[in-house]
Amino acid sequence: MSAASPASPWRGPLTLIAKRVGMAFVTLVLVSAVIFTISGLLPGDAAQEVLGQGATPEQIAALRHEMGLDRPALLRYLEWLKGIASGDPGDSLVANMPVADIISERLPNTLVLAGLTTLFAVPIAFLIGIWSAVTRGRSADRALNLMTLAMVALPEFLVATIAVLVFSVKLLWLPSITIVPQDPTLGEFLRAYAMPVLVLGVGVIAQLGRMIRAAIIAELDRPYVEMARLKGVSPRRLIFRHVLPNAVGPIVNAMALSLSYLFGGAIIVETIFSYPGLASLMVNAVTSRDMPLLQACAMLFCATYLLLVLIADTVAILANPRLRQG
Amino acid sequence: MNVTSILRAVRRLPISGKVGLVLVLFWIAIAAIGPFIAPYPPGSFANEEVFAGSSGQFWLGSDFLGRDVLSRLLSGARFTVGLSAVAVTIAVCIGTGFALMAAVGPRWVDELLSRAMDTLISIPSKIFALVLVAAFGSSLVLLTLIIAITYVPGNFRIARSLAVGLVRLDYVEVARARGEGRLHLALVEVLPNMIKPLFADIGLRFVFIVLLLSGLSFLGLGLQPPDADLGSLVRENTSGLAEGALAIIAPAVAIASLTVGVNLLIDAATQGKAR
Amino acid sequence: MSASPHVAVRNLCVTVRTPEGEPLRIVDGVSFDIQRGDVLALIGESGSGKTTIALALMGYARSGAQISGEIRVGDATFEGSGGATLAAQRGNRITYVAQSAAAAFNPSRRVIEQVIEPALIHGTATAAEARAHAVSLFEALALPNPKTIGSRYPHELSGGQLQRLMAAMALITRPDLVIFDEPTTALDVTTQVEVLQAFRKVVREQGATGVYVSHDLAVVAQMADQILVLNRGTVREQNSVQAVLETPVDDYTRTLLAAARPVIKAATPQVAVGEPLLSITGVHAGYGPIDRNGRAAHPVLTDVTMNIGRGAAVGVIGESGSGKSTVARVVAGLLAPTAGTVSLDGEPLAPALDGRTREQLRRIQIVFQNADIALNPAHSVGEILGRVLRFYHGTSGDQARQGVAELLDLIRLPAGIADRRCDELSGGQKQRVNLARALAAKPDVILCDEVTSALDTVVREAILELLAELRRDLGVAYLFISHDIATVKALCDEIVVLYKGTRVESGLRDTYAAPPFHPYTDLLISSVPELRTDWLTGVGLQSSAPFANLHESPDLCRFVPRCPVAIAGKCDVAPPPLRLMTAGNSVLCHRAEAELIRMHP
Amino acid sequence: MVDLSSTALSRRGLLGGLASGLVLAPADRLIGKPRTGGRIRVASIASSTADTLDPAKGNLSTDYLRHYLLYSGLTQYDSQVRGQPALAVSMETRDNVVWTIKLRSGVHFHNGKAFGADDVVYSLMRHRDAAVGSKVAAIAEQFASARANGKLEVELRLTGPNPDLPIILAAPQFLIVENGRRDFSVANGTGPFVLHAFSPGIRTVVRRNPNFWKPGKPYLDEIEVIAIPDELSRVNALLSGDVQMINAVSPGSVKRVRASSGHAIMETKSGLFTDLVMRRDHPVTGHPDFVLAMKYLMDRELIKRALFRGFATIGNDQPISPLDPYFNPDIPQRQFDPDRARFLLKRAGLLGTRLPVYVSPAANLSVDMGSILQEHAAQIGLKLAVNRVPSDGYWSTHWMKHPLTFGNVNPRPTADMMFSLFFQSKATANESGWNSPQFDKMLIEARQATDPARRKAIYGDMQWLVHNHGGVGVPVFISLLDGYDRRLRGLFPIPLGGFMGYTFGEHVWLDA
Repeated sequence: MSAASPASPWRGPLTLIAKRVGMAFVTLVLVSAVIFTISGLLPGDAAQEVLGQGATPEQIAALRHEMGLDRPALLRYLEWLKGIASGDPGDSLVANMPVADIISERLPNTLVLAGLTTLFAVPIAFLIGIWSAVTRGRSADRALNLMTLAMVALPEFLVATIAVLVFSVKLLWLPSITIVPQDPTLGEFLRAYAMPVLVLGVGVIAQLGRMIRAAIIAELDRPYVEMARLKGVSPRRLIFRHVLPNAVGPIVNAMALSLSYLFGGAIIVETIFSYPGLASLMVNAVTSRDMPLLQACAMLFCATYLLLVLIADTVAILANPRLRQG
Repeated sequence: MNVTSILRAVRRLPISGKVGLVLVLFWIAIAAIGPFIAPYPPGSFANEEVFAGSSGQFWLGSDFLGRDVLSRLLSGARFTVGLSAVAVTIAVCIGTGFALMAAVGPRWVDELLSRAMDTLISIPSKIFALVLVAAFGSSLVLLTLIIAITYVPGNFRIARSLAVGLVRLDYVEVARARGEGRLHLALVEVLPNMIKPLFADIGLRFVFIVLLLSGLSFLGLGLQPPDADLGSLVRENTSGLAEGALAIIAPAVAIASLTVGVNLLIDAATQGKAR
Repeated sequence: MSASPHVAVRNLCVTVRTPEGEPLRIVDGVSFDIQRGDVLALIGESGSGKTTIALALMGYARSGAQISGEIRVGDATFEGSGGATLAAQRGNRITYVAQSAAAAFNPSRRVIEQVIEPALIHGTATAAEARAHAVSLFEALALPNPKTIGSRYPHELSGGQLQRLMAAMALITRPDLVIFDEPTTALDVTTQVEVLQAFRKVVREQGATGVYVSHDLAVVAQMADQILVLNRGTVREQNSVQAVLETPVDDYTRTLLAAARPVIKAATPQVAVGEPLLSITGVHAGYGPIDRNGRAAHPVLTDVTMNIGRGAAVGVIGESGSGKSTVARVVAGLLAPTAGTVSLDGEPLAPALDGRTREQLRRIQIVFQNADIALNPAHSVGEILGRVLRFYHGTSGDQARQGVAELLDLIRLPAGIADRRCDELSGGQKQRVNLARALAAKPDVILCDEVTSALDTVVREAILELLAELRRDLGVAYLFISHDIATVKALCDEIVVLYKGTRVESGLRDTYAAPPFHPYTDLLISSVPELRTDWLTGVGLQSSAPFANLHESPDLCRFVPRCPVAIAGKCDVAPPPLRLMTAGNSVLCHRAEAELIRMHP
Repeated sequence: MVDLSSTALSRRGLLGGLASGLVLAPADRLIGKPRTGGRIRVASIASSTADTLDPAKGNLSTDYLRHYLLYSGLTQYDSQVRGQPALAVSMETRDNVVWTIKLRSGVHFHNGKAFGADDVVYSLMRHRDAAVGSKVAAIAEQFASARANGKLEVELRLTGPNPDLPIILAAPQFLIVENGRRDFSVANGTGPFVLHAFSPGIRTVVRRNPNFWKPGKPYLDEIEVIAIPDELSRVNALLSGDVQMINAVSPGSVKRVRASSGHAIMETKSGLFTDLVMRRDHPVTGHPDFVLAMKYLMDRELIKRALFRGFATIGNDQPISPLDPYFNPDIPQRQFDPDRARFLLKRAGLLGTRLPVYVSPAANLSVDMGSILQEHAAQIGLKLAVNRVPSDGYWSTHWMKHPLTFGNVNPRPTADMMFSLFFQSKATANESGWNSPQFDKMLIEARQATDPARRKAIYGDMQWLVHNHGGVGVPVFISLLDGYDRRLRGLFPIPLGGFMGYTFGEHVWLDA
């Protein structure tokens, strides 16, 4: 029982994490293969999309040759894979720009939106989750439950549209599209982001709040909580000092999923608020058949997801002395 | 099992659960009989006026083309409920099937499936569905399959963790020691004990599918017109939102009541289990 | 003050609501007093309400339960105001030691923080004072490395250590009343002795009033002054310990006492003749990946050998971690041994399930400890038993129904139970069904893995009775695995003692009545509490182990670090020989028979 | 001698060119004096990573908008879609083949370089270089050669007669770039605004060009162009004051915009149409009775009323809109007549036929038109299955590739372009695969005719031919709807597109 491992205390978690990183790379390669295969099934190609309605077959053929689309798909995939391995995702077929440049222009936007939404939603989700858990089964819990349910149950585009109509069009409080001025003041900055953050936040708060509630309730049923109560621990100290450290695992996991949704799944919000983020960039890449860009976006989303899950796992491991010490 | 035990279970539900049950039953009934009680064919241009308000002839007014909103709602509910139900069934069959394979099969099967599912889950679901619809088209069957595939990984994750937990239990060990095959272990010993927690997952996934479907409709990738699911009804009538047209409010309320209803029922049912 | 009792309970009732919403009294009209400095034991089976009463003394009821009646502890009452409520005294004047310390310690916080937390939140001491006090308590409780043990996390400590740390936590505020809730139930007997001794010492030193909740009369006899016998929420008998043990007045108390003294169930010990039915030869087994030398990463069993004759009952005894359950798993084919063989009727069995025929599988059946997880809750009793009949015997339809009825009759359950699901059955009924499933195969040998451990004493008695009967009537052999030597002695003709995966002793039951024993067997036997109040005082704690710091090695005797009689230059360098004693038992020890007899206290 | 629409150019006397926009704009819009200053933001419908600063590659309305802000052309459109002088002060020809183009002097590019004949020769001829990837390469094929006569005169020789050249050269792709310019990561034009910031797919910011060759213009200090693809969001952005002008307002939103006191709608009647394309090479859709039946089955009134809320002009199954000077008003209007359609189908034995009809958001409102057609067809026993496909890939994989698809034809400045692009037998975009030697002959004849009346007569007959025999159904011509902030002044419609044919930048000012 009292087996203090003679090896370094970090060996356990490090091997665990190293294994996860290895699996993440396998997953990344699989994702690229899946995306490449599916994109091969898309009708039309970049040459046709660039030239549009009035193109002649000769023009298309010429452009196709120029873009290198006339070479075998497998060859293109392997070349792309080689490029990615050396850190170069290639050039966009459509924009005549390096994919890296296009993405680096959008990436900060997505990060800012996701970051702000996280800052806004996570504390509220915690508040709701904790409040709901400690009043389990009572009227406050029921009311919160109904509220989060309604928040989960409404389609995002409806929430967004209603919010715009109310806050932007009727009340003229907030802008209906998200345009951040150059060198904004804090007020301008927050005002610009208020609407998309609100709309994205609704879903995240509801989802995460419910997860937090469930995670806390699972802990509340454990004997050490009763023991803490019998020690005379106050409810606040019980939650923050005793329960939360043990509920960290499932909570960070839920947070990782929410964050990865914010990173790549904000397509509807990006569309409605005309916000140039990565999700609409990827949709753009699909519609223009810009394969290098599409691949890069998919890689980025996948890598982010895996990274977030990895971080969540690491946090869970570090929060759990048993796992931490191997 | 039998009628009385069902009735007893119903009586045990809290109020919210009963409300949920009523909503769910209502929408199932609408999905079943809706098209037969619709006053007009869903595609007919019955009203000269577009976005008309409620009237004796058109209970829920008319839509952006002057079609009867009630009739379209009744047929839309069938698509939403039906498609989501079929998609969730497919997703759960595949996801849970894979999960059972991973749980009772050799380790490499588990590794392989887990990697594959990680791959699918790491692509944002709406974009994944969008690519698939762009690649394969959006007929009713394809749309159902695409949505189902999109939700396989989520179900797999949950079902796998359930199944892996159950496989270690003594009663499965006993069956194994008896010499039972893997199929028996999976289907007879493990699966029946996953049903309750899976039911909760199925319900949530159903809601997500309804929402994904309406999201896809928003992005113009939904059902083929003149068919429309509830989400498409909201989407195609958005221009009436500012004037508060029933044509958009009615389907929006329909979606909300369906998803909230399902959630309430599940919540009540799973909480009952915990007690 | 001295005239009035420290604790006074009058007409205590605790009510819960059934799932149907009807009120149900789980404690009904209980009254008692405890004098200052006395320890009162609450004794009863599960469902007797003993823990509920103990918790009510802290003004605490588990979710959904309602407390009524009068409770006074010191100056505080249940319905008092301000600091005078029981709830306000929790963790301060009234403290609690939970049944499973492993679960009751917060896994993510260091032990010391948790131990001194009551003192800090109630402001009875500064952090530094509390730490110093904690260290002195650790010393008093005979914990190793008292200065540093607190900086460890719960998972790094053994169950016995945690239980003592929890006692330290309960004593850190110098309370007036300490409630011990089955504090040793989850421990191995050898550990239990140490913990009990530590508890008794500090309770006496502190002069605290105590409530000791237990199902085990022998344990209670060591700890308590008064005993309150409970059954289904009502008081059956209250008296001094001596009086309850020697002159019980209530029938129920008598039943409890009878069950606590198991009698030998086996009709006639059968000595194995000729070829054994099942033989386990030189088995090594373990978990995790197997290295180049064919050794598992986490070896569990080392060179285990035993034989089971036709119709014989062989007991395997050992503490947790001894590998006794692994023996059953290897025999059943659930775990392939890394070396050694298991033979049935002289015919070697394939190591894993895949290689065994259905007939071989049928002849060996396994029964697990916990019927709650050993029976599939999704199936009815009839389905569970019917499946075995169909699987091995191809019986179906009416014949199968008939077969199920016969099986239920065999285990003394009504035939109507076939349609019920397992979660509608009581613990004892479940264990019977668990057994019936094995019987349905008509096996030659049943591997019973701790089948009575999770049961109340009275129920345990009945199950042992049934097992003995079945053996007599059906001629089935048992490999009976248990941590409780009394249970094993009651059922088995032959007993094998396992320590850390090695067989340290084996012999017929009678050889365990008197020395020579292996030192570990000796410790096991002497650790079993006896139904007399002075037992704990009498048992000499052999704490002096000359090689306590020796690292365990698979080549040496595994017991050396704990062995009080280890020989320098022998036990710490060479593997022990297997010695055959005159009584017929064989012992794995460097000490000779005469030495072993002499060393027995 | 010269074509009607180019007369303005041939009369040198009129060409001050200083304020041609002002002169040509309807008077009522001009109340109040133009004011300099202010910045606005406008939202167009689409932008993507394919956004470009190279006029030759301009493909989407947002590109046109951007390019007209940054560059000037030799000519520019007026409200009648005539080619007015711009960087060219005159264009003269005797035979519609060899054109002498005199250039404006004193014009400078944004980088200070003087504008001259070399720039024009380069800008025109580069479209013939495949590596440029010009969108108008097909049109530029008729540029046989271009030669600079001194610094301010260019002689352009065509491969055949084309009286419409001044109109053609006003197209956004033919805007003038600097001689030898290949790098379009920056924009160096002679247009009213100078590029300030540009991120493809995100935004373009331009600032007033103080050295613009039209003195006093432009008025605004800064214009930011963004795209809001979602119509509802676009209208909301206008109403919430986040943008000051938007295009492609859906007819359903007009009521909302008009309800706002600060906003107005500008309707631009145009030649834009969405048409049902029936392929000749398919036995069913190639059957004359089927084609006619489908034309009768179009409920033009319903489409105009329900889909366009009246913001459309009923079409008559031929591509020349009533706005066009060559429009033939004598062709009787085809009415919605399901009985006749049923009769025709029955006669052809095609009742009960099952056919998919491909629709896509790519073709303006074709999804709803398809639904309407499908509903009416169902009532007379023709089973059309609406097959909606995504916008992307529609033009390359579906349009014209199935028997029944919907097309979407943007306004063209001349009848010749419309006919030769979409109806000539050999045209790539001959939607229905129509093959009429008579029609092809008339097209050449009209091009060679120097008498405007004669051309009008020929174009009129060609409209008859398409109306009766063509394989496309043109239900309505669609009005373009722009929404704008009422403080924005100087707007007037130019029928080639929203945002005043995308050239609004130099014309408008912001009232304080």
